[in-house]
Amino acid sequence: MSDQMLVTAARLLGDGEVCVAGCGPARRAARLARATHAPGLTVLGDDGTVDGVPAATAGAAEFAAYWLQGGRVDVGLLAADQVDAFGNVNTTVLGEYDEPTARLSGAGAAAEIATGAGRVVVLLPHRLSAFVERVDFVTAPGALTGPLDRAQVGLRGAGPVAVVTDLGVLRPDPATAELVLTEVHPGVSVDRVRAETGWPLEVADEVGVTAPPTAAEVAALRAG
Amino acid sequence: MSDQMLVTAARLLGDGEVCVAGCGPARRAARLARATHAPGLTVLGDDGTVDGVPAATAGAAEFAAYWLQGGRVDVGLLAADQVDAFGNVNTTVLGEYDEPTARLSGAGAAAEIATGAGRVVVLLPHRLSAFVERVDFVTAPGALTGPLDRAQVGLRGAGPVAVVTDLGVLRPDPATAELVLTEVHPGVSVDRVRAETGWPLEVADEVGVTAPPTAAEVAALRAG
Amino acid sequence: MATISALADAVDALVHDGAEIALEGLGASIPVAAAHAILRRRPRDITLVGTAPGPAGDQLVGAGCVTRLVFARLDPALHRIRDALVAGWPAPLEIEEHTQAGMAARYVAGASGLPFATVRDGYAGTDLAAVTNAATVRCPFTGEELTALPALRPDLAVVHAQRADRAGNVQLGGVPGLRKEAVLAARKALVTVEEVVDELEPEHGAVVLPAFAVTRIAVVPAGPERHPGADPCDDGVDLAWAAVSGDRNRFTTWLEGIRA
Amino acid sequence: MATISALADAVDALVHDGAEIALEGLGASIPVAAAHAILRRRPRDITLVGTAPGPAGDQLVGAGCVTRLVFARLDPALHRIRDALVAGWPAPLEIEEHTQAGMAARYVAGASGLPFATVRDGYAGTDLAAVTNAATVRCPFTGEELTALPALRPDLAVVHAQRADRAGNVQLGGVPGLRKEAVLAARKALVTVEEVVDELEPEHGAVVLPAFAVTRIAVVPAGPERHPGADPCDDGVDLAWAAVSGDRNRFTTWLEGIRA
Repeated sequence: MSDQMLVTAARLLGDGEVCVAGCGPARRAARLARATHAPGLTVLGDDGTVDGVPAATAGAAEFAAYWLQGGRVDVGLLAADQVDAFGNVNTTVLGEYDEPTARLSGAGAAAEIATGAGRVVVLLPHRLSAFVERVDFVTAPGALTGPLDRAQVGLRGAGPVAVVTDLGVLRPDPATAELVLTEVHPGVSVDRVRAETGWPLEVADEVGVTAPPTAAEVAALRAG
Repeated sequence: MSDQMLVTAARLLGDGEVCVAGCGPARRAARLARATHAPGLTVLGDDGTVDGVPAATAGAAEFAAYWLQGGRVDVGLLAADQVDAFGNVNTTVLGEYDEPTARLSGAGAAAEIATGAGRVVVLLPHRLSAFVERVDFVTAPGALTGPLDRAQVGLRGAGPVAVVTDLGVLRPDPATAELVLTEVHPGVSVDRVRAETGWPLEVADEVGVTAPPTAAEVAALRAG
Repeated sequence: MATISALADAVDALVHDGAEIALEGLGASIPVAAAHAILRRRPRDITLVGTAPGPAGDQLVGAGCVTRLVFARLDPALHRIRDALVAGWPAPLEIEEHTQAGMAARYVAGASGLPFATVRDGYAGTDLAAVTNAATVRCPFTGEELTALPALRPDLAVVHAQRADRAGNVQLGGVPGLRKEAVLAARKALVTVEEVVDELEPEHGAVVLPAFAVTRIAVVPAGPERHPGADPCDDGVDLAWAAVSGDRNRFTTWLEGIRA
Repeated sequence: MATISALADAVDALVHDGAEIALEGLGASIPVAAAHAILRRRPRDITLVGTAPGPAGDQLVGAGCVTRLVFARLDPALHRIRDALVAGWPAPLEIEEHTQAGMAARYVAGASGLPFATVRDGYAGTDLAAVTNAATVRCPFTGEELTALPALRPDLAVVHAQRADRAGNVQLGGVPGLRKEAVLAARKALVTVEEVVDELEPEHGAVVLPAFAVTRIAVVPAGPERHPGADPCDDGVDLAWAAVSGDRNRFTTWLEGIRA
């Protein structure tokens, strides 16, 4: 994962919030936030650990029931293998479920984070193979197929509010729930992002450019 | 509670068994068993404590779910305010529920012990006011109204296998589920028991006499 | 995220007329100081939820703060609650009675974001099922019928704990009871502690609530009756309270003293 | 009540063909030694239950002991499981896939003597609900529809723990995962420990299983890869295993070595 991607994700986490982050880039981004602008961020592992508070570590059952399903998590960071135009996340299979071309990691805690957390930030490298019009398998619900679907199915939480990649940031259009390119990382062109996206990508009227990692962020990443 | 009553109850607990005993005479009887013939008896409090194993103390929620409802308790000791011919226990009210003549302690954990534990031993002083044909309120199910009722309602566990009082021991007739006087304490007459029982009490063909407390039992009671 | 403040301030901020308030804790963990602070706040029309309400619940009922009591066990010493139930003094008291396992499951469901709890024991075959708030649910896999109970989601949970660290993580200590479940089921939580320490030391059976699950922490002196390691069957607290609770006049004088 | 015995004896006594066996534990708590002992026992037709089966589960599948796998997460290093799924080597593998929260709730229901668990998240709105064993249940109080999952009641749970005392009480230590829930859900439980001590010292987050909930305890040496305090995100164990797992021949040679 690029530093730019991690710092961009970290900046979406607020001081004083409770976030959940599985192992890997999600946890690195969360720890980076706490080491920089959000010292009061609580970082939960999906295994029930509380980052830096060994006394408060509970098991995965308590994490799932009391913290996530109980509505105590503000934001979840999800690493995805595949994402689609409505922010649905696939980490289960490529191809058909019964005869997959690739068997991925499965749901883990991603599905419950996608609806149990107040909002979700999705992390993945921006590649054409991973940015598809419709995911092969909905592991963790985004907007499903439109702006009203989550409510109709009875899902809580806002779902993915940002998809952070190594090229930029996509956010759902409130009217259509479809992902829109809102920011590119320094030096990345909109055309390059379009070329790596498997559907006709909507682009914001004014595409921002993310701030490069600060010296403090880089230092924290190296230390963390 | 008389020593005779406590030792009689304690002798019904087997070495290596798991028992649950609320505070009061039930806990004293259980501790007595562990101090004498049943050193391998596990004594659980209905609050989730494990007698003598502070490390294993859990909360009341885990006690209720994992140990009792989960089927890990062999025997429960219940202190009753009122008991009837079918071994049903009342600790809720005397008189009508909405306008009681006396408001008792309520169910506490008695109701779930009566069906969650493998078998139950009921403890109470033998008084006419407490030994009634039909309890005013079924707090903890005995045989309800006959030998098939527990199974019909879907209750697990054998229910009360003995009612131990300060006069003797009553046990359910396997055929009728009605309590039968099977033992009297030394010096107690069957007539006295009948006089303190509010229904026509069945008496075993051969009524045993409980052994008096041994020196070891008395010593353990004084120490405990 | 937990903030540490004076007890009276915490009670002012969190206790409101008409609120549903859970009080949990047994023996040395009864939230005595918090109950007294609530008495001084004089709330009205409280729904009090307490598996075994204990002296603290008895005091709130006796002071007329409570219109509805949800409970599983009334210890013999609680004469104020019985006086309200039987004689309507100082005011009638509505009750909703459950089993201890039922209360536990209801808190756990509330803490878990579920609308109901499923239990097997404690209602079927008893006379309680007919006089309380319970229903049935059928297992979609086995067809078995089980008892369903509505989740508890109190507006506020009030519990006592041994200590907190400066970040607001709370170590309960003592007999756990249902303190943790009540705090996690409640929308807000007030925890009294006896000390605030730099670092929590591990302790057998000591449940730790993370700071994000606690609203307010207030430090209170450890009363003479508090011995966290004491035999949970020691009913010394209750017996001492029974003498006050057993008499309306003594209670009224006691209450004036608390509120003075 | 727990008895302490040699690992091979415990496995002989508890592992049977056709059994449903739960393996839980992450990182330093993966029951590596027990998995090897089971490999030597060569059971057939096992249903393996593991939230994140890890190298231990991968080995049992690669050895052809497992016909059915119940899981929530397959780490990338587990090539033997993928080979069985995609190529049917060494034998086809049936799967039942769940979410982590679903597995947790299913164990909790089994441990609690209930036939089903109720969850809100993880199935509704996903494609998983249609391909796994899940149903719906309606709250009798609010009318809400929720997901119902069948309880897990494995024949045997196998977990690794830090230590036990001589009475057989087990202190899990390390990242809890779902070890406790699996042990309590299972009909029998085999726990490997690194030491047996006179008295358990308190430890933050260390869950203690009472002796009556454990069937057999076996002492195993702490492997070099075991660091209970290690970062739970450290995937060193998995990476080392990936090299063996990634190649059928290397795995076969490895398996022969384990069984020699």
